[in-house]
Amino acid sequence: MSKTIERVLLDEEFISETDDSVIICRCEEITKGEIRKAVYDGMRNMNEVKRYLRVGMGLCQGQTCTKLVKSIIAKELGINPGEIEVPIPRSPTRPVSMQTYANDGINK
Amino acid sequence: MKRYELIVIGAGPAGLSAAIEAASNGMDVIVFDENSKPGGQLLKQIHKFFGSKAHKAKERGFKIGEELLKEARELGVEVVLNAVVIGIFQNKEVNVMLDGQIKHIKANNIIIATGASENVVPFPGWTMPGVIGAGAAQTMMNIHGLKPGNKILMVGSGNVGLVVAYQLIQAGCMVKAIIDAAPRIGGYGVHATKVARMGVPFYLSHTIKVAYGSEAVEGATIVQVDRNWKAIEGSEKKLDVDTICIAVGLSPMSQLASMAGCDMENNPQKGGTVPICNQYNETSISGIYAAGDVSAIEEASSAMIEGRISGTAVSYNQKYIGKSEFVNRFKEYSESLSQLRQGMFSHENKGRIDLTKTEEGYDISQNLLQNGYLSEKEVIKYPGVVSEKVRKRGIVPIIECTQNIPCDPCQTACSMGCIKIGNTITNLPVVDENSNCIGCGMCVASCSGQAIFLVDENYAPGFAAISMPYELYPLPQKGDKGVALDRAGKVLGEAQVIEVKTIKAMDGTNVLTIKVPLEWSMKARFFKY
Amino acid sequence: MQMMELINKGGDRVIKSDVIIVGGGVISCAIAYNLAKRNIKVIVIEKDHIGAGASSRNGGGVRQSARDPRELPLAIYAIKNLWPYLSKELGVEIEYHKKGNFRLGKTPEHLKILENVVNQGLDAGLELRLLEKDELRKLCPYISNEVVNASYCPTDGHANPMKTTLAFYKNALKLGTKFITGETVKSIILAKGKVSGVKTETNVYEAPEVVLAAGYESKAIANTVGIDIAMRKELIEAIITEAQPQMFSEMIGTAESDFYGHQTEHGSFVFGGSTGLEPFLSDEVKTINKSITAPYICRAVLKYFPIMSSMNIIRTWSGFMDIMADKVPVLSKVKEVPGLTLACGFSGHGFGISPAVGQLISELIINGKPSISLDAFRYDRLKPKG
Amino acid sequence: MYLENDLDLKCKEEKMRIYKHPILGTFQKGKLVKFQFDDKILEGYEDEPIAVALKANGIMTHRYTIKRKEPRGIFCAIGRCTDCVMIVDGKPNVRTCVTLLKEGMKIQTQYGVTKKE
Repeated sequence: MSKTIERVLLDEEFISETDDSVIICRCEEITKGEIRKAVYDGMRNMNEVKRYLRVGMGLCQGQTCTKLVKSIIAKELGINPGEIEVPIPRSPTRPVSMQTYANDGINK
Repeated sequence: MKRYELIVIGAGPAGLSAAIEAASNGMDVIVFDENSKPGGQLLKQIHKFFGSKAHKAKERGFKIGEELLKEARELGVEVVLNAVVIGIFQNKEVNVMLDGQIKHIKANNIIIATGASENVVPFPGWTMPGVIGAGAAQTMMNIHGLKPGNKILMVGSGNVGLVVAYQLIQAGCMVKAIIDAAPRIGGYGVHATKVARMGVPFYLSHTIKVAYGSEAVEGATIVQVDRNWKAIEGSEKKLDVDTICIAVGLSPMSQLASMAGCDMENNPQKGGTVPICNQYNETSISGIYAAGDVSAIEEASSAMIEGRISGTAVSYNQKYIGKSEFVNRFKEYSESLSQLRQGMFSHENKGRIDLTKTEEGYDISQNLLQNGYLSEKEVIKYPGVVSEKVRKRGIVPIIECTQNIPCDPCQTACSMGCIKIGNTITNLPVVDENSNCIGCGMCVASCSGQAIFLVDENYAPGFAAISMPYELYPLPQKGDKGVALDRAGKVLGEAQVIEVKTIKAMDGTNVLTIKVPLEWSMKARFFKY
Repeated sequence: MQMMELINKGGDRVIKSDVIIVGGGVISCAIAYNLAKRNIKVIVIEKDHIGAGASSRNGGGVRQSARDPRELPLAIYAIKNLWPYLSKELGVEIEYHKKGNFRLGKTPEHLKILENVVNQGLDAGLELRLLEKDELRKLCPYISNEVVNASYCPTDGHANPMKTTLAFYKNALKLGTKFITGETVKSIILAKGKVSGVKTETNVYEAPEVVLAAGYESKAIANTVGIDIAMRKELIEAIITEAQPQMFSEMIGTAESDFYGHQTEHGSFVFGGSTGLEPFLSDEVKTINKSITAPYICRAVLKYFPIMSSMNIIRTWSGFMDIMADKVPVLSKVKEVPGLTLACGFSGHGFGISPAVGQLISELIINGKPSISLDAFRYDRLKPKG
Repeated sequence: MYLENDLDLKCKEEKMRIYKHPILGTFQKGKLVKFQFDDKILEGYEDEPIAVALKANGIMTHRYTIKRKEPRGIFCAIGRCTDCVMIVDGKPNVRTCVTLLKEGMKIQTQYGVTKKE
């Protein structure tokens, strides 16, 4: 269960950082700046940032970037990365073609 | 639906060990692995392991993998390769993608041993071809016989970074530098000294600023960072590299445990999100276990024991072994595991930078932590290095092992009893000043850290003979002339090969003896043409 | 910088507002946004995170065809007046595409179903027609040769439900709405027979108006003031493919209702469906995906789109729908409990009307006069048989 | 485990292959086969990963990304990161680091999610 938080808007302006253009999610080509901006827009955990930007929703399903995204969100929020809720992984763990899925022999 | 008594997911060190343990107790076990070859990361580990004999110390990882596979198959374990477990569902149903089909298979018990995945570090240019994970480098060179690149920058000085840097050199690549944002080397000192004496420079408190190139990496700029990890302007260095290898730690690959519904925790000490397990590696779901890196990032040696523990526990829970047998085995495995979990690289000491003394009270070499090698002044203080008086008598082992790491093969390697460690395998080895070294070189070859040398200051008037471990190709021949290098990889001057020992028991660690001027007896530690 | 405040540390606290909305999905966020636009002080209380339920787990359909006639005015209104302008208004690209909806049929039995759909739609004043094989193939060349008919509603479409939810949330937040997440509402508090707020495990929130828009969970909360809602929950599951080149933009359904889906702006296809067994299988709550569903959906899709056989599935999701006994939501003030409003029971087709519901419920709360009558959605409409 | 194989002379001249390893000796490989890469005919060993055969031929770029049109190649080499995907025998998004080379395979650089327009 997630921690109880009261969400309020930031007073501060969004300030760009020099490395904002570095790609974080390699599959969907989402940058550090976009993730920071999403947090600024109100996204407060991995699920929300993911659904807002598509980070971790590409071909590799976040296997490469999840830890990075978590630490960027945590840094923006000034909290420990361990406190950031992560999405529950879902099957399939690797890409599976539709014909392979269809061929599961369970209805035979 | 097909049902097994035990499904093990992952045929790496933990998975195979778990399968062996359970099968040896009479369980019907099937192991699924997504790779085309079994052994997991063991397959890529071509270096000798640490630990004691029970931990298969001084054996090379890939050979351990082969042995485990053989043992498992002999016990009737079915090891299925190219089998991707795509999900774990209700009622312990495992779905496996195999031969273009999804197979629904049930298990009474599941051991998840899926290992870890590599962490990454982003920097401008990190998506370019030529930037790879350290594991990718190992896969290419040690499995497929392909050099990952020619001129390499290694990012990360933990054990993976150090070991892979060494393996890259063995594969014929040039390692241009090892950098780490931390102010000290993260891995074992002995792994660092191996590459330092071959001339690889360390840049600590350095990070990569940019990798440049048009289609692929053509170079990199590194920069020094201050205590707050901010780049120090003007400290940039350009490196001529074609490959950047990232070795910045591992994360448990715990997706299947989470998918199965196991209670999870985020534990930085364990490397990330892991299933919460009891002492028998059982998760919050009865009958689902997690062993090896998937439950906490450690070494392959500990993964094997964790596999054993979960295999014993499942055998006991399913009534294949009785209570007393279980209690005894659990005790044996726990003790073995706790041996590996001691010393300055243990879980509790992870990330500590305030350690200044060994458990015996010796100063920990700061030079080693910062540059990757021991200074001549420091090295003589350790118990593996005999006094000048003793050295003058003739050939003697010089053990430059200066950190408390869990390893003891050297004490049994010496048939003359010259080397002592005792029962606490993290103790520093002590060379007995009264023992008679016969110069057999077995200790040199047995040291997984390649930290043992034989020094003979009486070799010839004005000359010393130095024997050292050598694992490069081509192997120098007796009579060859080249140069001696010091611990920092700096050329001292001319040296000649006077003997090359390469017997089966040395298992690929050849012992090369070179003749050098007497004054280099405590300086010369490597040879090249 | 610290951008959020952890609450419930110091025990009981009373937090006041004009309106409390329970639930943090697309309906709640749309209502909150509409209320906040009129300077009403709103608190949204969500037990998980924003869009954690069906708002992030639905097919994204913005559809009029095959909708219950009672819901149709809301759908038509939203498609005409709200959806086309939403991206601009909210400042987030919500990927709304009005490219039509196909319902595919292969057999004479299917044709009968499709004719029925078309006739009903025409009666309701929708632009809807039956396509023959050739015309269908012109519009969508990827469909199997075995498909012989389709109903076609050119004004249907789809949008990105995750982005829509978060866009409403972002704007409501910007307009001063307070969002409390990770907080589970346990009961409604009454004072002198009227709603005075809600109680969570550790806190009390006070407001004269409470809206329950928490999907299936709304029922248990309504039960605390003696109101039952004739609703059950049902699992749905969907599969997502890897990104593909843009192939077609229409929503796809079938006469047999064996699957539905569309291609997203990103290029991936989203297909939903169920084997019919899901509601009767394991009640395990932590791992709700069923192993039989994704293979089933793939089989269903490949029967109509054999061209997709080598496309990879990279993700599946599942979630619960809140199904009303008559499959139409409750959008209603509760007369017996002054101050309580219900906006739940969307029965698997709430997303398409969510912008309209947001506007109408806000009007209902403000002056009791929604621009479109909500009489058909009264909480007490369901009567026993006989 | 590692057996000496009849190596094609041309391949011996390649710079990236390791023909003699101090610990592993020589690597067991399948037969040398031809395959098509874009408009070139290249050689590699049967049943080694496609990515390995390409790299041995000096090919680094496997695809160009959809948004920034940037080159990508091998990253994890074990089938997880999906960065090395290419069009193999007409099928896009094939992970070349875990897909084994077969004689006559047609391998194409991937542009976005498809082949070059």
